Amino acid sequence: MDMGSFLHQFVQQLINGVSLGSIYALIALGYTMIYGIIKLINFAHGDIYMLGAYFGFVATTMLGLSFLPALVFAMAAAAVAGIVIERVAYRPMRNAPRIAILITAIGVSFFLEYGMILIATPQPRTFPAVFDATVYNVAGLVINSQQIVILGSALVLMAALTYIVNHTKAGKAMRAVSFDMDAAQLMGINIDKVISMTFALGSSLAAAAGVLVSIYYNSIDPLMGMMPGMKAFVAAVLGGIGIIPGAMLGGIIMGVVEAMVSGFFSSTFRDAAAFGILILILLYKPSGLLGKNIREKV
Amino acid sequence: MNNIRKQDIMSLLGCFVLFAVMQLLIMFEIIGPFWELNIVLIGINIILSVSLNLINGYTGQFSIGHAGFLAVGAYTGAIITVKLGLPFELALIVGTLCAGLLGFLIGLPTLRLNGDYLAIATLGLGEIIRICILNIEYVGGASGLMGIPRETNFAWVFWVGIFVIFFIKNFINSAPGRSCLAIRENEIAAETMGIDTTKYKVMAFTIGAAFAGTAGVLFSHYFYIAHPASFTFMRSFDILTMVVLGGLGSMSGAITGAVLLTGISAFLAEYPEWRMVIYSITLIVLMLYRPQGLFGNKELSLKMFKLGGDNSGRTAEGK
Amino acid sequence: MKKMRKVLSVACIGMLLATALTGCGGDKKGSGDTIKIGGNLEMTGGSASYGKSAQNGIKLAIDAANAKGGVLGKKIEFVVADNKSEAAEATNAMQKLIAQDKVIAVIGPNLSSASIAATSINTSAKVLAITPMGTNPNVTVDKDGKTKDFMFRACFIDPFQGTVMATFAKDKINAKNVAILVDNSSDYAKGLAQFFKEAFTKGGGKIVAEESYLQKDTDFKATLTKIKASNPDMIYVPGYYQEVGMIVKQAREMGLNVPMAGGDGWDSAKLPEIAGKAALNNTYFSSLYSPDDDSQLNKDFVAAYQKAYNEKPDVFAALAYDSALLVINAIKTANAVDTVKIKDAMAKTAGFSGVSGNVTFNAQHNPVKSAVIIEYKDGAQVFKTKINP
Amino acid sequence: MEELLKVNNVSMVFGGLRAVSNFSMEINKGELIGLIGPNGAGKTTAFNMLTGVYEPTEGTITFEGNLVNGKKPYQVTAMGMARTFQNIRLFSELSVIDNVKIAYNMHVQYSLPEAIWRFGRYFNEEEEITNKAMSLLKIFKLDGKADEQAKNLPYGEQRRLEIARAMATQPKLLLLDEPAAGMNPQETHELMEMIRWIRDEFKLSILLIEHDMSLVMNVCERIYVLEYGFCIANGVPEEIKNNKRVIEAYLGEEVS
Repeated sequence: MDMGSFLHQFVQQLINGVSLGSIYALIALGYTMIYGIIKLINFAHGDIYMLGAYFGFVATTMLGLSFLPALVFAMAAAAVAGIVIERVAYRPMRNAPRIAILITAIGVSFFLEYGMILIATPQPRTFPAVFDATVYNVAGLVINSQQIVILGSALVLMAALTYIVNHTKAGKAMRAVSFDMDAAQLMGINIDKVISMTFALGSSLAAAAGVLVSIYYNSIDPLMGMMPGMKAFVAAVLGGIGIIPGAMLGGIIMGVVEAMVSGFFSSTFRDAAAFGILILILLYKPSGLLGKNIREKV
Repeated sequence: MNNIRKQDIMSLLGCFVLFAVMQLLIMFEIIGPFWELNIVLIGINIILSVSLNLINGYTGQFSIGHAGFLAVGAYTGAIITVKLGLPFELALIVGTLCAGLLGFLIGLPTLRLNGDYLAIATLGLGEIIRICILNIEYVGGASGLMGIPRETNFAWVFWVGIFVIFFIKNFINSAPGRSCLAIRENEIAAETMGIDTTKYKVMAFTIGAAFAGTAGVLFSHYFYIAHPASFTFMRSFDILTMVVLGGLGSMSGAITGAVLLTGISAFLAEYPEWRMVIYSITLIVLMLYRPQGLFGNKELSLKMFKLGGDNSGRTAEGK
Repeated sequence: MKKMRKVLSVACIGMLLATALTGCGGDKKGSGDTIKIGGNLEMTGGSASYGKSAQNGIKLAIDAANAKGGVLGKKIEFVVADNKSEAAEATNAMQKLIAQDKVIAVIGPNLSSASIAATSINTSAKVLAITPMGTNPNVTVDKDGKTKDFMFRACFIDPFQGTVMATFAKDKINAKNVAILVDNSSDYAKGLAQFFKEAFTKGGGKIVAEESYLQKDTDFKATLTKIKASNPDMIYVPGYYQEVGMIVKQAREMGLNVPMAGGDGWDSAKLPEIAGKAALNNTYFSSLYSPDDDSQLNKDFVAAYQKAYNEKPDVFAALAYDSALLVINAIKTANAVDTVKIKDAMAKTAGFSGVSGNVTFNAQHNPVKSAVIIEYKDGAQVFKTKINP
Repeated sequence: MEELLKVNNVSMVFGGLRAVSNFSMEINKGELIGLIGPNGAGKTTAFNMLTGVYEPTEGTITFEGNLVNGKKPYQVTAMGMARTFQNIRLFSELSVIDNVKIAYNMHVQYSLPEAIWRFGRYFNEEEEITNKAMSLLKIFKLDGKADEQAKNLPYGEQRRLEIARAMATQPKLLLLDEPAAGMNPQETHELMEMIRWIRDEFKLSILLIEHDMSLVMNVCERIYVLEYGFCIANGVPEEIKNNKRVIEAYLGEEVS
């Protein structure tokens, strides 16, 4: 491979990686937020993403909505689902050992996956193309307009989330709860409400990701959330879990690493490489790229 | 001290009786082949959950990569018997040692991490192991390693299981085991009490990984095949669920968890469509009502349960 | 409140134990007036969609047979056991069907690896099993080349299909440089790729790139970029339609407009929807079945399937349907509820017409069938050519 | 007098913050030393440097002539220093006696196979450990609660158990981090009596951190005073009591 074509390939892979990474980032945003507030690895988050995709499917095919209303519908429905899940499965366990809540989260994840299989059969469904994809061909480099939309949405949502968390009263309450739940409660913050809101926000983000990704890939099935959910969590940890820009950064890094490994090595080692990088980063910077090292006070 | 010896001998006798009864039931086909298969599966799962309990429950290190070590045992064992044509007993030993060695190599760097970070790192390592196996054509790659003879039977699983249970029980009731408990309770205090925390964490991790390897050898030599799809992170979750459901840090709990979940799964085979839904609801409900697991970190005591049970765990014996 | 919880949890556990125990005791004997056929299928796990289709197909065949009065004057009962898309669990499911449910024949599993693991059980119990889609040669033949007495398959084996497509690529597409993109998690796809490669290179062609992906992958752009750089004049993608759809779509977006080809895993009404009709132009696949096949048998099957499930059957449904028909036919021929006799009858099956074509079992228990090459034109399957073995 | 611990000009810098600056101290065999200072003066940081939790940024610490810098906490413990914590760190789910037995682990000789197969030295050593632990508990009046979970003990007993546990490592120097925190005057008084008694009975040295001055004045033979990371005074209680800078540092607090 000569230098020119190598460079050309490299840039194309970079584009592929960033576009894939923005999907991970989109899911990771909600993941990281929920973790930030209640320190729960919400394994069901990937399934909320799936749920969002199905809500979008219902909205576009059965209710005949166009893209934006369908997106809003899916986000709202997923927010409700998120609140219900938190209320039923996680809230009663707030003082339980964390590993027990984790098992509950795994249970919820199974329930959503196989409940959906029961309702919608395991067959994949095709998601209607609600807006057309234009393929731009710039100097031999291929970019799809949908890729740009996904990356743009991820950036916008990240910015919005950062604004909500840093500049609104609700965000202040969230940060307080995340910092010290008991103290926040003593200061008159209704932590139940804050946590519900976090789940609603996180779940609607996942749903937005679900709808966008379904439009992009065109196909949805009840187990579609398993792998992306896992990858998004890895991305969140990579960037520093609980940190919103960290989720974005982690997602993009994961995507680029996967694209580069697939492109210049072998796609079968793609996931191994992604996990390998995560472990290396954890060993050198245990709290993730943007995380602060917190030392237990002795 | 004679008391301890006496207790050990009594439990061992209990095991013999239990074994004889079960073996007779199987011989006279009162337990049919389907339940025999599930009893073997329960036995393998007990080895897995008890060994994971040593890492997660007793030492307090949150590991969810157990399926990786299971895979290493399954494959190395199969290489010994299928590829090299050596006896099954050797496969058991080599499979155990290989998984243990890998556990040691992985544990050394990663056990510096704690909590969720360790969890995600072990999860990743488990997947890396699986992906590597998937890419080794020598062991069949994605098609799996086939043609493995069925060497495992109830007797093997039973006695290996008893061996593992006794091993871990005695470990926990010794100075190194108590060091592990101390690390779980308070790592900083443990270190200031003169405990080399890294050493004992790695020790527990290695032992746990090694026994997962043992389970792997038994597994692949019962089901004729070692296939990468059997060792995904979902399998790790399964094992973790057994341990947590039974009660972290409880031997009786780990055993009960394995029996219960394998049993539920076998029973629900009647209702394939609903199986996972019922399973997941059961999981959620049990966790909601017993977040500390069925046993908490307590043990069944000899007084409560005379036959075969052993009062392993945290309490000082033989006073 | 606390007490209430305790009581509830104890009750919950008790109930579970009780149900587990009753399950333990209940050995259901096959009652006199029904015949039980088992389905060892992928109801959960990564391949749940294949199992579901197969279940639908088998149910249809059995309901039809029962409507005509069953077989040997008895109604057929269909029992499904879930193999969780996994080899060890398939063994477990097989054991359950044979030991607990006392079935006299088993259909499934679909996955080759699961079939290979599970067949040891039905062989030692002397009950036949037929896999609708287990295409790996080792499913019916052991490692010493001996045919496994009680294992059959309804599909054709990898070598045949791979070879057929290699011939077609060379002669009809005039391909010289082919890139292969294989589903690395499926031994079916890997088998196809291997035999395609062997036949194609023997015929003087060149494989310019060999790449792989895993089931449930969704983004293939990185790999496709790499393939594009190798300048192939055809891409062979043996795999299942869900991923293939996305691969075709993304390949066309990347400007890879060369012909693409695959195997019977492509056969689904969903493929044009996922890939897009335009993108799917200039693609071909080898199959033994096409829902648009104009035989009366197939037309009836497609109509009945659509009526029952409100969707077009895919290849899993069709082959499972055929498997069920083959089993019922073997029972009829054997004229006895005797598993060994049924197996013998099955092995002698010749010229049996199913929706996927005529079936005659050879000595390795593989059906000798002709293959068809189908082209996608504006989303519709167009019969291209028929190739006999 | 024989020198046990020598701290030579150590400093600890966290980022831009100098938590401890140029701190020096000596402890001789059998001495009972106090380290006092207002909240945030760097007492616990100094303690953490001594016990290997932090490595000093500058300066050296030697214990019986051996360098402590760079040693891990468990190695420091093996050298003969044991400590308690300001916020109690017991092995709370374990029984009282197991808490103490764990501290003896350092001295266990039997090997892993002996433990697993229960032969050789296992039984004798286990018995010895149990006996030793029981007699230690007796000294600290905890023998009646040997089988209770540590977390179920009342606060004062938890403090005592922590000291007992530290004693089980058989230290030459015992470091106590605010042992009287949260105790009432009666309990504090008993504790002080006990500390003095331990020193005499086990013939070891004790370093005591406190911010309650009155308490330190009564038991300690020499006292170091920290403020903002600097050692502003050291000497016998009488000198400290009348030191102007110390009085200023504790302004508003009662100096008796």
